[in-house]
Amino acid sequence: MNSFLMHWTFAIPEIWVLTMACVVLLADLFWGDRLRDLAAVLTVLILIGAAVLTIFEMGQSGTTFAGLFVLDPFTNVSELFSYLAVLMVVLYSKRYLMDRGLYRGEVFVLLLFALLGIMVMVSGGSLLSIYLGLELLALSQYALVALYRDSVVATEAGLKYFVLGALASGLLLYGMSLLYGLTGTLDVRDIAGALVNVAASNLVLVFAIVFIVAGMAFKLGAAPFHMWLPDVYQGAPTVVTTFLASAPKIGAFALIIRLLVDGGYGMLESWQQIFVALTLASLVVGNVIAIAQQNIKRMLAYSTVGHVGFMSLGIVAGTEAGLASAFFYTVVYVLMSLAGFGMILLLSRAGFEAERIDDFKGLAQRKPWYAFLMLIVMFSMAGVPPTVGFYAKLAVFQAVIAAGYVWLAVIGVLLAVIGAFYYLRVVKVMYFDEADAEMGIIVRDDLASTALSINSLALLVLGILPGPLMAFCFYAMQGVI
Amino acid sequence: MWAFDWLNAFPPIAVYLAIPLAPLAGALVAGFLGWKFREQAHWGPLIGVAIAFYLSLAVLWQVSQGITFYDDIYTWAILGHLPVSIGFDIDSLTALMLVIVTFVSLCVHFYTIGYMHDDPGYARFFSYIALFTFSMIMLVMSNNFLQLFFGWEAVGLVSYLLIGFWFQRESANVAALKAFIVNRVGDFGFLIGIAAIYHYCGSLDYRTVFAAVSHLVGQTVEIIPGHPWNILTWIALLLFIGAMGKSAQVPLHVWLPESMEGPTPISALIHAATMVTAGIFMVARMSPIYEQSPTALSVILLIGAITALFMGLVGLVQNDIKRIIAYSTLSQLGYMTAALGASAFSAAIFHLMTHAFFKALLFLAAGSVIHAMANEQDIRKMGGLRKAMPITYITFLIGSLALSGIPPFAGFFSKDLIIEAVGLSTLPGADWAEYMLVAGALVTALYTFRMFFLVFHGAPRMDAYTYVHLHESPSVITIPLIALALPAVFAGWAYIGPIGLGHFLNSSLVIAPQLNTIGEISAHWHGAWDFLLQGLLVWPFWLALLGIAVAAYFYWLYPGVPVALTRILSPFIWILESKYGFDAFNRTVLVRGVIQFGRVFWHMGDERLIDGIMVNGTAREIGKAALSWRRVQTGYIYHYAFAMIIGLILFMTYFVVWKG
Amino acid sequence: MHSSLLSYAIWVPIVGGLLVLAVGDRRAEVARWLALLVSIAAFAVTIPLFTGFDTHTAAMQFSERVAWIPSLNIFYHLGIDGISLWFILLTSFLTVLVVISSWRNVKERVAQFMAAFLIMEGMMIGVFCALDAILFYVFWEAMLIPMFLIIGVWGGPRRVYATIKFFLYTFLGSVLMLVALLYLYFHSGDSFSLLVFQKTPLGMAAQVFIFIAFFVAFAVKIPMWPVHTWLPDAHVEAPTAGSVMLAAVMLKMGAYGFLRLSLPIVPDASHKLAWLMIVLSLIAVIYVALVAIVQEDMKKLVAYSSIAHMGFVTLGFFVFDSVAIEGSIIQMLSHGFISAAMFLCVGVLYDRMHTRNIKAYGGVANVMPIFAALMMLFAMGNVGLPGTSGFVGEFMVVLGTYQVSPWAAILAATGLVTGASYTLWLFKRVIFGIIVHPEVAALKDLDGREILVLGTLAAFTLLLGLWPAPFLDIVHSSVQHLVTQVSISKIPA
Amino acid sequence: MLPVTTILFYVFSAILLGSATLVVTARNPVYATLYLVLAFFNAAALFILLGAEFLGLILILVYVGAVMVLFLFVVMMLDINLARLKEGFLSYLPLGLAIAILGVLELAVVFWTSPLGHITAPTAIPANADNTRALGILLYTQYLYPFEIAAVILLVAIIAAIALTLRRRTGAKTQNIGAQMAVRAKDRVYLVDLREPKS
Amino acid sequence: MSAGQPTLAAYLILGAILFSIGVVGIFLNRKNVIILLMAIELLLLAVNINLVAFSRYLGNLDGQVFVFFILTVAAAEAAIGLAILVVYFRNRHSINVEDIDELRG
Repeated sequence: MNSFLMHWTFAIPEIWVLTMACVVLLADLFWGDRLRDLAAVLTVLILIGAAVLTIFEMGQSGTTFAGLFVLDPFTNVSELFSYLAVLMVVLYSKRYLMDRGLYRGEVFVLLLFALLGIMVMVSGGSLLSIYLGLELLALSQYALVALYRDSVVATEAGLKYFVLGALASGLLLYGMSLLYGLTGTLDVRDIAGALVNVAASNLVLVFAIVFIVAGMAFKLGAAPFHMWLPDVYQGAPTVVTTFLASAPKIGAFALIIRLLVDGGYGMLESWQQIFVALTLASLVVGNVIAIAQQNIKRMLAYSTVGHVGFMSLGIVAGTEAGLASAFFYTVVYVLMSLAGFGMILLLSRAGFEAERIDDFKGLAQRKPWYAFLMLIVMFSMAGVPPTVGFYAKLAVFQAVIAAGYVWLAVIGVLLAVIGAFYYLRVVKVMYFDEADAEMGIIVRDDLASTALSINSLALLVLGILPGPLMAFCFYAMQGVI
Repeated sequence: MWAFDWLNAFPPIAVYLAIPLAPLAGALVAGFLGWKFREQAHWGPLIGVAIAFYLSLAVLWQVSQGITFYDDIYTWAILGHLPVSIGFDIDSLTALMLVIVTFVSLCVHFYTIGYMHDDPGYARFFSYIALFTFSMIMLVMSNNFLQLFFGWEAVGLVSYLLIGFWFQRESANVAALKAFIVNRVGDFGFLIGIAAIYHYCGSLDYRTVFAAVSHLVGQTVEIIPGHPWNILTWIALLLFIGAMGKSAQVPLHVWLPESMEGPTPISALIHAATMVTAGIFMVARMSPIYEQSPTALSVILLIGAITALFMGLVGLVQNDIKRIIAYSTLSQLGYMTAALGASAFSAAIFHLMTHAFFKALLFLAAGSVIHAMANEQDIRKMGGLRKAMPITYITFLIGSLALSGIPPFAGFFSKDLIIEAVGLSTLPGADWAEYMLVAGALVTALYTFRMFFLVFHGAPRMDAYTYVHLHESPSVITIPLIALALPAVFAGWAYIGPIGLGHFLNSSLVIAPQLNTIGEISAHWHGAWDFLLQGLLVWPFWLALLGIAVAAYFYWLYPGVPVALTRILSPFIWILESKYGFDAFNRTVLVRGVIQFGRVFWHMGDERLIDGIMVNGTAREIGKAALSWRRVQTGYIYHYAFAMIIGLILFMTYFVVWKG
Repeated sequence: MHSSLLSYAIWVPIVGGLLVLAVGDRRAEVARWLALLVSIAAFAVTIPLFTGFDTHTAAMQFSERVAWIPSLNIFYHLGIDGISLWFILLTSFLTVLVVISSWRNVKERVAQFMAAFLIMEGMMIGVFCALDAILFYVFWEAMLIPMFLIIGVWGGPRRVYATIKFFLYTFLGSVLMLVALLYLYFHSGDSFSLLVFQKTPLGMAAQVFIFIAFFVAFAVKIPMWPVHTWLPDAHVEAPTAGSVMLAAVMLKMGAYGFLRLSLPIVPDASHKLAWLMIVLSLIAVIYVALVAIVQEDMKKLVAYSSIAHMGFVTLGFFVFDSVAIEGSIIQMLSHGFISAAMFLCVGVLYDRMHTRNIKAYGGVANVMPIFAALMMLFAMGNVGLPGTSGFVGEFMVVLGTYQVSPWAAILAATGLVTGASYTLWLFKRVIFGIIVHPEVAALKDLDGREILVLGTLAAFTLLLGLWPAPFLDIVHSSVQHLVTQVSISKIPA
Repeated sequence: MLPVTTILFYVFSAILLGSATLVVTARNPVYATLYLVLAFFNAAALFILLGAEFLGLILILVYVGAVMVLFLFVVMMLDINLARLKEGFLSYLPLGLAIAILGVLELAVVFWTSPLGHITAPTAIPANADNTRALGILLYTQYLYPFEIAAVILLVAIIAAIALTLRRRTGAKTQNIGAQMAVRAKDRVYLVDLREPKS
Repeated sequence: MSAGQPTLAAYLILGAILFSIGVVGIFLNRKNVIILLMAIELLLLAVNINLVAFSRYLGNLDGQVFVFFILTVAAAEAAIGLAILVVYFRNRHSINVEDIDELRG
């Protein structure tokens, strides 16, 4: 009896976040008007608490809730990075949200629920829990994007995101249904077991993989399933964009680990090929179209597509090292985009979004420190050492070359060069151009700017000493295959 | 000898080292301190060169006593496995060259004190010529090819600096540039030659190389596939290209006439007496190599003869006093080269020596004239200077007679010896060479005395102011003239035996028995007097006399005749005045060609092709792609959805095709 | 005690540079002095490398090896041999000069400027002593950032184009090298050690692939024809100090890469493709020299002349002869002095006249005799006159090349003529002649600081030319070792 | 003779597909909603044919009863300009249909040829089987965890819907009952002397 | 009861066609966003038919449980979707699909 509740303690971080999210909801309802910072402060505390709880359970592994919940190093590590990402978003958000009248409890509650969705995804042991986690995340994201409801672009972004996201989860679900039909189970590990008896050439199974990967590709933002991404990144309030570009990528990566690796590793050959195509398309589309952008959020969105392409290189490799490098890439990407969008947040103010690239003109003269930070971020994104972005690329290239895809690596590096151009353009605008006289950039040195400094400098410090972070990510992937 | 005995107290190496270092020290003193003590700037170089001269005499004496030297001073570097040193090879050839160089140099130094006294670059000038003396000494004392090349290039540098000494003058700058670059063309061959020597002999040391040469005899190399060349011919010709550049042989002679843009002492020292003879010296020094290659000798012989005759012809139509002497230098260098080709190395060196004296004399005398004429160099505007400048007149006459090969002046002995040797040569083309050299004797006398008569005789053609101010030069100028006039008179008579016939020099030379023209002359040698008398019976002497007579007739007695003659001979004169078109060819084809190629490479290659199409073109295409691809992102949901579905269906179709 | 000298050499300038950065642009004078102090300290820590160097071994000296990124088996592995030593010294030495030479003529963002140079110095030294492929690559790439900023921030009017071109060009080159390094990793038993790479057997196809990847990286950096067009642009727009470092050190990295990576790691491919390298080198020597002749911008001319000189360097490598390779190394060292000096000379004029157009000058010797004399020396070095450092390398390369191919030697030796042409023609037009432009008449001769900088370089130019033995002694063993390595086939039987 | 269930299957399927087609082609969204309701009814019937009575009923109760009504609310609340909506989509039709048909064909062929597709005999359902009960047991034991998550999802939906749509318009006039109750006469009326003041 | 059922393939093909209709509805509909939302419902319905059919033919209730959750999620999704739609309509006074193109390029 009750065997499904054995080891329920594995889920304590999830339970904590869920409970506390409700607490925030209520607390904000009662005291939100008087204590303006209440929700934000509580959120920070919750995240710290969750981190502590997660750290406590590190080293354990196993399943609970009848296999719907999996605890392994990947769960722990991904959750920790997700907390970190949300924490940074919260730290950056205050000024921006206040200027736009969005500094309300719902934002933080929705962020926490989205985080919960990510946690459910990364710990999902069954198609069902993965799907529900995904939807929890997605629904929270839709709401967050559209939350700035007086903004035409934000609501438009929300609408697009919603419709296409629903289509994508439809595809994913369709694939899941086929997978279920072929194996008769929803449990990922059982599916892996059952697949042994199904020929890898079974086209139904291949189609299942195709549909599932298509759904994933949407969440990741891989071309040609990426088209929502620039619009949504640009349209969403920058705080939400910052969030979209960070923690959910870890969730999306978890989809790959849980569905394709834990479940569908027997179908490696098939999904590898799909990912080759996705990688190529993403690299080309992301890196090339970004050149033509004037809006920095949109440019970073395309750059995200490009980054997804690079990250997928590790997935294409399909080996443990490859997945680990892809995970490392994801984590690094999260750190970089947090810093990048964080900078936009920091520079924007009421009535000024700081989202045109030209808004950064002459930053090096006005605020050399922030220009320097942005410089680090840009070079890191471009993958130039000694920033951590380089090691991310290094790791995935290493993996993909090990897997024998030298040609793919060559294409990858060439597109990295093209990509470097638009990052350089930002640096150019900051350092080489004169500031427009009337556009004063105001930066307040507060908690957010300190956090941003730490965030950006971390890219440099981790670039000089990338060992521990990489080891941590590799640890997460131990025995995943 | 008593005067040198005290030197025995020092190790020989110290003495040898002091020879180059004394002028170098002088150069440094003048260079670094000269700007402060301008009036005294000449002392350092003068003393330095004087010491060098004195020590050179000592060395010559020692060598004549059989004391030679061959050793390294310091290891310059070990190139891979190849040690290369700076070292000295002191033998008769070196010793003789040292004396010639330091003697002329000393005279020129002395002369310069007066000649350049008012020039703002006084100290700089002294520094340069002392530096030149140092370089030239290093060149002749060298015991290996690297050091030879060092000196070779260093004298070129100083030559460049001195031709362009008056750097405000555009023509001087152009001339300097031209001199350097043309010399570089020669050096280019020289360098390849050195590389070839290293390749085949494995060393750059003279003795090792000469020892290795015997193993190379008869071996061939295919530089152009299918055409086996004798290795030694190949090497010899490469080295000779260097000599052609430095010694101004056709077609690399073009720089020498223009080098007259430099101050006159330089023309005397560098562009007549010493530097330009470096090529002659080098070939003589390399006689062990050249003697193994009759083909190379043949080429040298012909080039020398061509230079001797045709450059002399150009001298006929020149009007600039220095240029006439310059063309005469070219011509005389041609004689020396021809002598080398005829294996008459000692004769070449002998002519080198006599030429050094009388040509330096002529230049310095010309300088004296120019000085008196307030820097006028056009002989058409001179005339009748004899009375105003007696010493200059006499010395100039001596120089002219020596140059024309009139006995018993020095030039007669050396030139006749050369013509005789060439006549004895059995190499292909030797007969043609002989005809040209003999004809050259007439031409030489003609242009020399044309100049002589136009300058010193006839009616004065200068403006009145200049005429009134004509004067003899001061003694700092005339003393060197006299000092040089003496050997110009006596050196031929005195030294044809030891030097011209190689009795003294033979220890430094290698001559193949079948090519030994000088040996043949030596066999019938009955002393200088006999040689002189023999000389009166052959063509060259009479031709020279004829030349002098014609010159006197045309330019002294009946100055109207040449004007009429010019009209008749105008096509011929046009060819001579355009100097056979070498300059025009260089200017329009080579220089313009190089610049055109440079422009095409730059604008078409670099800018359009590489930058325009490849680099910026790629960037532009990517940019265009970005602009057009972004239009795919229409903003319409249905397009986005469509893209997703297309992707999905493509994947499905791919797998259906691939697996089905 | 020698154990961490190399680390000091790398990190002293970098940390010092950060300190200078921290001083801030507002306290420019403090920043200048601190930068000078740091650069001298950084130079000082490299001197023991020279004094303690053992010339009798080709093994790596002063080695350091610490695990750096264990997940990818990457080590912080440093060490130098005779080939690297000179470049380290050159770098640290020139940085001092660069700091001094920029003392007054950089007025904006002084701290950032100085810091950029110091940080770049550390990275460049890092390249020369890294023995781990990834460490090498990291320094190699990281260096682009300060240079990018130096050209972009303190550069001329077209600096943006120039600096982005510079960055992307070199970046494009290096990424392929990264692929090759990663490929090697999997064929060398999961190691990134360059020393292990050198022992890894490789098939011909793989070698050719790796060679081409390396080639692109190094050829761009050197730069070789036809990937050279970034260099004139970069030089023209860069501030003087930037040009100096670019020409004197950064170009050497490409050449160093050939020596450290291409030749020993893929010897068979090097042999197989040597003809191509020789052809490209000769094109650099001939074609680029012709282009240099017709330049009207002084800096551009010197830049093209750099390319032509580097053509000798690459030519020397690919004849696989110890004389030629040593010659190439000496040529690089010499080019380090001479091109630095030439750019400084152009900078001296530019500081006074604010134009680099040759036509704007003429007759400078009348008003700046000391400058004219020094520049004459450097011009002669550039021409390759014996007695200056420029001669030694060219001479050795021609000597070595002739061993392999007389024709290559002949074509290379045309550099003697063309080099003289463009250098002396430039000199004639700028320095000689009468003063045509009144601005020239107002020029002031060198001040003490400039004389110090140029004089030091002049001393080295002469020293290396008159007595190259001590310079060559350092490299013999290492070059011998290299020649042996490159002569042994690595194709598995 | 076809079995009854097969006939029913085809009938319901045909209506389902027909109404689904009408949903996406209808010009008037109200009609579309109603066709969707019809489609759901048929789907529910098919569920019941497959022995999933509980789901069939839920589909009708929850979907038709709640979700579709919500749709209708929104459709009618929004002032949609029908005239503009009449513009057709015919120009894109051929390509779109071709793609769709290709996809369907691929799927159909694969299903048809797959061994999976030939399971003609479903496993027997025990006579006393209670679909609802069985589902219930599963939901509250094995699927407790997703059940909770689903609850959270609904909570998010509530929060989101409210946060997005609930707005207190600044210009809106609403009753403030407390204020009405607390009002006094003098707050309502006060007398103003309108006569011209005599200066 | 067990006899005479249509084959599983028939259900799957039904699901496939229904799914395609949903998809076509999304990318062919140029006019009305609400219809897009309905097309999404069709997609989910297709998946549900698949799952129920599998569940029945495999004799395994997991599929039906999944359907249960999908219905729940779909309801929540519809709520949020309609909410966003309403918000958007308030801003733009249109739900014409072709008007939703503020963000592009």
